[in-house]
Amino acid sequence: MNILETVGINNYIMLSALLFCIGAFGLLYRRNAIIMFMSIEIMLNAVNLLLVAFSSYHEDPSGQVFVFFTMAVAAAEVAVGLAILVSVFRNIGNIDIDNLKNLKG
Amino acid sequence: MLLYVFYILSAITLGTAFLTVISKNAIHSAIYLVVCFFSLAGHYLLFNAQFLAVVHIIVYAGAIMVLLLFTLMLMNLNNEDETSKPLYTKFAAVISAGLLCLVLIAALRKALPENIEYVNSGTDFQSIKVLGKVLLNEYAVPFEFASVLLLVSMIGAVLISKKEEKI
Amino acid sequence: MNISIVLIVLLVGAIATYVSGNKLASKIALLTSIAAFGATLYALNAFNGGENLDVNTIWINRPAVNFALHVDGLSMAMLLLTTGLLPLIIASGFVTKFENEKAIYALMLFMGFAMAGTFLAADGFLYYIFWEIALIPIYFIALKWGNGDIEARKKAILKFFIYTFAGSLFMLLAFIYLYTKGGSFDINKLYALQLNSTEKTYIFFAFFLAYAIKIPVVPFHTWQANTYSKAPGVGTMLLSGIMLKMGLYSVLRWQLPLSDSAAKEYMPIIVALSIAGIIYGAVVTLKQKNIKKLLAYSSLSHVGLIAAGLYSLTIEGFQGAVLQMLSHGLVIVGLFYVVELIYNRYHTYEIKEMGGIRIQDTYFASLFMIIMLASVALPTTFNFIGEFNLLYSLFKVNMWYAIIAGTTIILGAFYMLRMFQKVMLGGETKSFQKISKQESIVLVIIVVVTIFFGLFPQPIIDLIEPSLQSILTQIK
Amino acid sequence: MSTLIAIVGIGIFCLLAEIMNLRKIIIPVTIVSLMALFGLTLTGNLPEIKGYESMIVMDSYGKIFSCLFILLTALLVLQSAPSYVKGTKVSDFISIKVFMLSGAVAMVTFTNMAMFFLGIEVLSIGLYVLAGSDRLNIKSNEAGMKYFLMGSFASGILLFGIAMLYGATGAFDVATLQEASISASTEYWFYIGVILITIGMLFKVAATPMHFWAPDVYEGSPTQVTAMMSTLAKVTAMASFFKLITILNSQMLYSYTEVIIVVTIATMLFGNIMALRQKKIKRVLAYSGVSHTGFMLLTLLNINEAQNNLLFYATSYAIAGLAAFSVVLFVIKNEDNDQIDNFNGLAKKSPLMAFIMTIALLSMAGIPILAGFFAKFFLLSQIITSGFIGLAIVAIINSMIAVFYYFKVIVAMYTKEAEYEKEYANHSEYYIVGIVAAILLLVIGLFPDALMNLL
Amino acid sequence: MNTTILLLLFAPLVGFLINIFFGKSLGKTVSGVIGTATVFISFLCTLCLFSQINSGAETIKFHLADWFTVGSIKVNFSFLLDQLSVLWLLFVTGIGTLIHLYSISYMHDDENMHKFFSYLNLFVFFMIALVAGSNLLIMFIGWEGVGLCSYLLIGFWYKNQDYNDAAKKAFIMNRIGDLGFLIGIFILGYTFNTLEFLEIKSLLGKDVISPSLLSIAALCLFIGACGKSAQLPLSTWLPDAMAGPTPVSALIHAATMVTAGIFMVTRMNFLFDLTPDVQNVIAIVGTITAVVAASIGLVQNDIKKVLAYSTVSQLGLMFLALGLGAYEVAVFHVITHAFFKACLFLGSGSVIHALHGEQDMRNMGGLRKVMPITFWTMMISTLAISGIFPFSGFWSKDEILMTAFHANIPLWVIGSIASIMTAFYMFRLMYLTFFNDFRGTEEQKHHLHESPALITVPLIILGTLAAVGGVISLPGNSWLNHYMAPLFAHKAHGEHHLDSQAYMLMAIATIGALVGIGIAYSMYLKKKQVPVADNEVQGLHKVLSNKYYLDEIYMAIIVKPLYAISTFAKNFIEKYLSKTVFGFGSATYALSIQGKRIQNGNIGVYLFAFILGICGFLIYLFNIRN
Repeated sequence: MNILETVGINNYIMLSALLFCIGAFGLLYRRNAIIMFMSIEIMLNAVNLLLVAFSSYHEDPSGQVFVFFTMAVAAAEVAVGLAILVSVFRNIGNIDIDNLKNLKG
Repeated sequence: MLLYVFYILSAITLGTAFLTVISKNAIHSAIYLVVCFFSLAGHYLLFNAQFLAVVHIIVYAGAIMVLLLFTLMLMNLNNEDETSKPLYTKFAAVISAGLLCLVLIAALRKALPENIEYVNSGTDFQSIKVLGKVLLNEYAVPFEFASVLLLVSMIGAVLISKKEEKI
Repeated sequence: MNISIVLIVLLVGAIATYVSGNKLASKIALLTSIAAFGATLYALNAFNGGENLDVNTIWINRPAVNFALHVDGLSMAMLLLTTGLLPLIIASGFVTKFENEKAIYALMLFMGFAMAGTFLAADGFLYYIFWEIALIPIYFIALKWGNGDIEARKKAILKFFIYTFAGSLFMLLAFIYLYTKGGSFDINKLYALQLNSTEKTYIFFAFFLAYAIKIPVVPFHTWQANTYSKAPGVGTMLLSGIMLKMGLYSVLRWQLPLSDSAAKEYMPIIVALSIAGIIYGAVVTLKQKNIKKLLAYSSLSHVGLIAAGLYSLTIEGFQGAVLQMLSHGLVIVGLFYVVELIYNRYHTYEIKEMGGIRIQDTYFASLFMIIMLASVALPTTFNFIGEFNLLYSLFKVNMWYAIIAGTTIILGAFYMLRMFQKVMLGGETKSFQKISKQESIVLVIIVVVTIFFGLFPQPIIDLIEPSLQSILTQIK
Repeated sequence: MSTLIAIVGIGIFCLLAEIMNLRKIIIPVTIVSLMALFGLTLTGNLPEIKGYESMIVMDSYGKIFSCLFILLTALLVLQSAPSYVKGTKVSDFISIKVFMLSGAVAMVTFTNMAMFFLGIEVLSIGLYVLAGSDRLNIKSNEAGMKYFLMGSFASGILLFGIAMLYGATGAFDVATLQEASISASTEYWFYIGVILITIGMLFKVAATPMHFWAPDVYEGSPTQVTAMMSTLAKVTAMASFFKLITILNSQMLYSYTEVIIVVTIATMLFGNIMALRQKKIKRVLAYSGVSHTGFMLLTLLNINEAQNNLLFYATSYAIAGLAAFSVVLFVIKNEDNDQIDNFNGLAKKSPLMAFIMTIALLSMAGIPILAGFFAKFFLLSQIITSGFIGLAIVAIINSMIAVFYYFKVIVAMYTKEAEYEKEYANHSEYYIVGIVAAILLLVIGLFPDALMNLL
Repeated sequence: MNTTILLLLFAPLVGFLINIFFGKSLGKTVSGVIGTATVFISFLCTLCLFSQINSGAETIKFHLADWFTVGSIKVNFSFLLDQLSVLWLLFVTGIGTLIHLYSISYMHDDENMHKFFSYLNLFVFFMIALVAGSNLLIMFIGWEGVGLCSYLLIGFWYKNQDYNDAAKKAFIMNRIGDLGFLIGIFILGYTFNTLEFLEIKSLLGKDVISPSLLSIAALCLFIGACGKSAQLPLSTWLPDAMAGPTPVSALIHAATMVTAGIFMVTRMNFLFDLTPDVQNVIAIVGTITAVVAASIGLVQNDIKKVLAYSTVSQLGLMFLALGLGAYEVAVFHVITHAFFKACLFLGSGSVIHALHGEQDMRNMGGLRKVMPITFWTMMISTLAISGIFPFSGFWSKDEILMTAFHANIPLWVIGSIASIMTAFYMFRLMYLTFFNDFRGTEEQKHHLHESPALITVPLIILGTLAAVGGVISLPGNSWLNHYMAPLFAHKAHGEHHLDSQAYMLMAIATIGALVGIGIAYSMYLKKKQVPVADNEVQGLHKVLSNKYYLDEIYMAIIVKPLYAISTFAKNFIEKYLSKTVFGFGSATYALSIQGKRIQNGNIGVYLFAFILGICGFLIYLFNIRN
């Protein structure tokens, strides 16, 4: 018994596409850096979901293996991102991206 | 039955994800995001990918979210201090994200056949045993290389945070 | 013995000049240029003796580019012009005190090297490279040692650079296109290429753009006057004396043979355009207040005539064009040198601030007058031979062309005499220190050469005629 | 494989050296070993480790580009030495750079998308870190932040694309994907994956409309990092983009070609036009980098014949960039101010440096005999051969525009007078890198065959 | 023989070179002597050649060197010494010698005397080349060369910018003619593939050539002649050219250079004979010029200007003769004109010399007694030019009018009017200058004196020639016609029988001249009128004294518009052309500003563009396309 038999791969693709778009929306909509990070996490998770679904669909383990790498990447990104965030915070006292407009033109 | 579970879970996933990005309070966002991650783990369980589900919980809910929350607390950012933006930027964000969504889904709908045939052959492809074998045989190089990635991010995080000392 | 010796002399000389330091630079540069001229004469001798001076070695395999230099009468004549004028230009630099002399003289020699290469290259790609690198030194010469307000100068020179660069890029495009068709840049293979008339038209205009800007043909001349007036004397001489001729030479060597049918088809239009340039240049010259600009526009008028002769596709036109290139090169260098001499004393290029020079230095005035008269093509000067040929070629195409183009002898006399009168004649207004013997050498050489070839032009005609005939056969 | 291991080994050595208090030897050893590695890889004398062909294959394309990256990294490390040698973080910086090199190598030698993805992430994360590495400088923070946010977003899209590919084929390995790309029965969503990957890569190479990050990040990052971004990172991204397109889209749809053409034109124009009015040298170089990206994207129109051209262009561009940045580092020292005015009067103070800068800029502008001219020439002949004459004309117009801003710097060096006594960062490293790069530009220009025949 | 020719050709050139390079150190007198001697050598050589030719020797063709080739045309430095050229050379070098001699004294006060002589020598050299050249291009060398010398000598006192203007004007108006000449050369060269006179002559007989092309060629050559010989509409330079020293006016602008046009037409007679249309044009232009110039001459007050207009007028008469095909008549008049006009100019020079540069006749008068030699020689010449029997002018002018009478009565009438006017203004000149009382300043009066021998000797010689010059071509027994007969294809026109009609015409001419003299006598001698000041003249008089406003008209319709166009082109076209070309540059530059506004540092905008880019990709590739 497999979920794909009932639900179908299409629905999962749509689901992860929607989730991805919500992440993108968050990135556009918010200027709070932490929430933007979260949006990025949402996007990565959408991809993970997609990978898992495809892995099931193809009955192939490499998709799930790839999810581990994605997780590693997500973790690494968050670590670096937060480090940058912290130094931004130390310099300007908040984490509103709109304050970062020195570089332009 | 499973279909309903899927719909409920999907609703939770999307709903909490959406709440995450629109919550004014960052702490709330984080909480919603945790819920979102759990619902995703539920999806993984639906796929019978128990190992992945567990790892997912551990890494995302356990590690990443804790890191985020920790940072939030550290900076004392739990209250709203995001400057209010002009309406048009929000409008632009909604429009463009909506457009992206529309276009992406339209493209996918166009690309995907109405019903994709799925045949369950019953082979084991996602037990820990199989995953372990694949990960450490076929994917050994990327596995090791991921360590380089983590090393870089670790050094990087330290590099940015550490105070420079002149010698 | 092959012709690359001239290039080597110039290049090595340029490096040696730079290395030798500011004190020796000018002398080494002069020596080098004279050596290059000597080498050219030697080569000329060998060439007349029937020796083959060509060089052809593989340079790049993919694309197939050869380091190919070919010597025929035409390129020999242009080489003579280049290496002949170079010592004069360098010597004329002596009247000015440059800062960082080693650099400017090295750049001048380097430019001579590039220009000589342009005249010799028998491989499209190599030719293009020489053509393009000739721009760099003149850019720096004009930029660094030019005169006038720095901001205005920068603009003018950059305009010049981008403009000419733009034109030549289209030429590069044409070359690449030809290469994709023929698989070689070798000039003979390119000549042998079978193209349809549409392709030829495009190639014709791609080349035309490059050359029309370089020559310049109206209305592509807007860079010229400003650049001439901003560049230092030596730069102006290099530009007008030799560099303009690169464009004209290239029309003959590359554009016309490669796009013969288009050349024939568009001949009336292009000739008309060139003639319009003659008249326009002359008319604009009349009211110029700055003597360098005046000479620039007069040059525009003169090269318009040369271009018209080239595009007329007649042997007289070709012959006249080459002769006129040589003579115009000499004379315009002389005129700009005169301007430089006056500038050194008066520190101005404004005509209205000059005058009464003849009364103070009749020797100088006489030399100037002869050069001025040569530039209006008085018979027995070299210029007359060229102009006669050119007008005759236009006449062969259409009598009205000759009549309209012929007004240049009237208008030319008009603006030149007017300029001469305002600059040199009249009562004494400002004191003018007489020119020294050394300063006059350049002028004397120019005068002597101009008159000599005005009386005995046949050796040069004999030198260039066979190559021009073969080009004409290629076109026909 | 062995190259990759060796690089990672060098990176780890840097970390260990710090622990063993051998800080002083880190840079020399790194450079020497990288140069050794360069030689070994180029000559193929490195013992090959078998058995991992499903993840990494050192084919000639990968080998040559890896060599280029190694060379660039060695020079970049040398160039950045003066900035790091005084601090305690030298091992961190150098090791990150070396690890980034490993990511770069992975990006051109991968045979599995996992390897590619990890490689690009190693490179990107390294760059995020380096961009924000000047932690007390708000500009650096901003650069790191912007780069990070946009880069992560691009990674997400890239990843989504990879997932779509996986969905369509059920595999990550290049051979299957390549087969799928030319097979008629491939699921249509495969192409959605291709497009999303294209978009992700367009971001990494900074092509319009995904280029906006580049000028800001280039400007804000510490200069030695900007040098790395504009040379190594850009070239790597371009090489791996090219490789991806070879794999995924070797039989390109016509509409895809059209899109690439539009992007190319937009990128060239945008980069050049924006560069016109810049007052800061780093932004000028950033925008010029954008326009060069446009040129390099032209290679995608003929993936079957263009890899030489890409190699040539990438090499000449990267080396010219190195030369230019050596001078920039020399001139602006550690100051926060990178206005072009700083170059005023350089020709008098340091003719050599001015000369190097001139060579670099002339090469970028495509003036003959320098390498950049041949790079443009090869590209132009390639696109003319395939019939895109209009595109060639656009490229030419762009070359013209480019002259304008390159010459602005040259003019500043040669004609203007410095307004105040300026101190330059008189480090021999800058001279060495600048001279080496300038000589390379000249040598490549004189013997373009040597480079063209490598592939 | 060759030596003689070489000497003839190059003696003046040698003189030029010596004077230009060493003149200053040689001193004034020596350089003057050298200048005179070299021309005299040429004269002697010419005499030698003349004696040969006159005794029936073959035409001499002398090939000096090859010059160059134009396509298939070979152009050589070669010279043709036949009846025409030798005759011409004879009076060119002869009068040249006299004027050189005269100049030694006349120019003695000028610091640049050696230059003056070198220019004069150069002029003689070019004149010889013009006359002796055997092809059109050698003639063209001389043609432009004499133009150059004329330029140099008119502007000899170059401190005065008015003189320089006059010099420039002369050169440029000559160049207009030169263009015509050049086009004519092109047509002939193109048609015949040669520029040699003799070859063209022989080919003209053989080949069938389109008459219209020949007409154009002839017309173009005539335009050239117009420029050089100051015919309408290119006549205005000659009066201005009086700015030069008086010997120059005598030599160049009266006796020799300005007759080059007549020489050229005579030289090309075989061409003009075939183009009757052009001949008509020549005759008409010549006649109109004659009467227009004469009418202007009526009211001039500058002594040299009167002579200048008289020259133009006489040249017009010569062209009338040419247009009627009476080449030998024209030549005859050229020769007599050379004698008496040179004499008149030199005489006026003597007067000016005596008055220290005063040229306005209103300030002269009564000089007859102080300057008897000058007076008498000038009087003889005046009688000659007025056509009083038996002076030389009578014979030559009479022949022209007689020819005109036979060919075309209106032309004869107009020509006669012109000669009546000539008589009037010449006597006006004489009366105003030499009769009545002196009207100048006391200072001038005090210094009045007869000129030295070096000035008077040439005057006497020329005066004598002016008196008796007519003998070379007396009606019915013309040595000249006989001498020149080989040159012309047809029977000479001038061989009129001395029938009653001829006598009647002579009588009419003489009466006309006497009428003119009479009017002048009554106005200026009897009533002692003095011309009013320039600003008081009115009506027709004003038109005449303003030379029919020709200069002003040229200024208004040619020079001013040209300047206006030039200014317009310089200030407007150039600017906007530049702006247009660089509009592209400015446009991109302007775009750059817009671009900078997008790149505003806001990451939202960047992401926005990013996502729009993605959407664009997807829409383009998936939703619109298949």
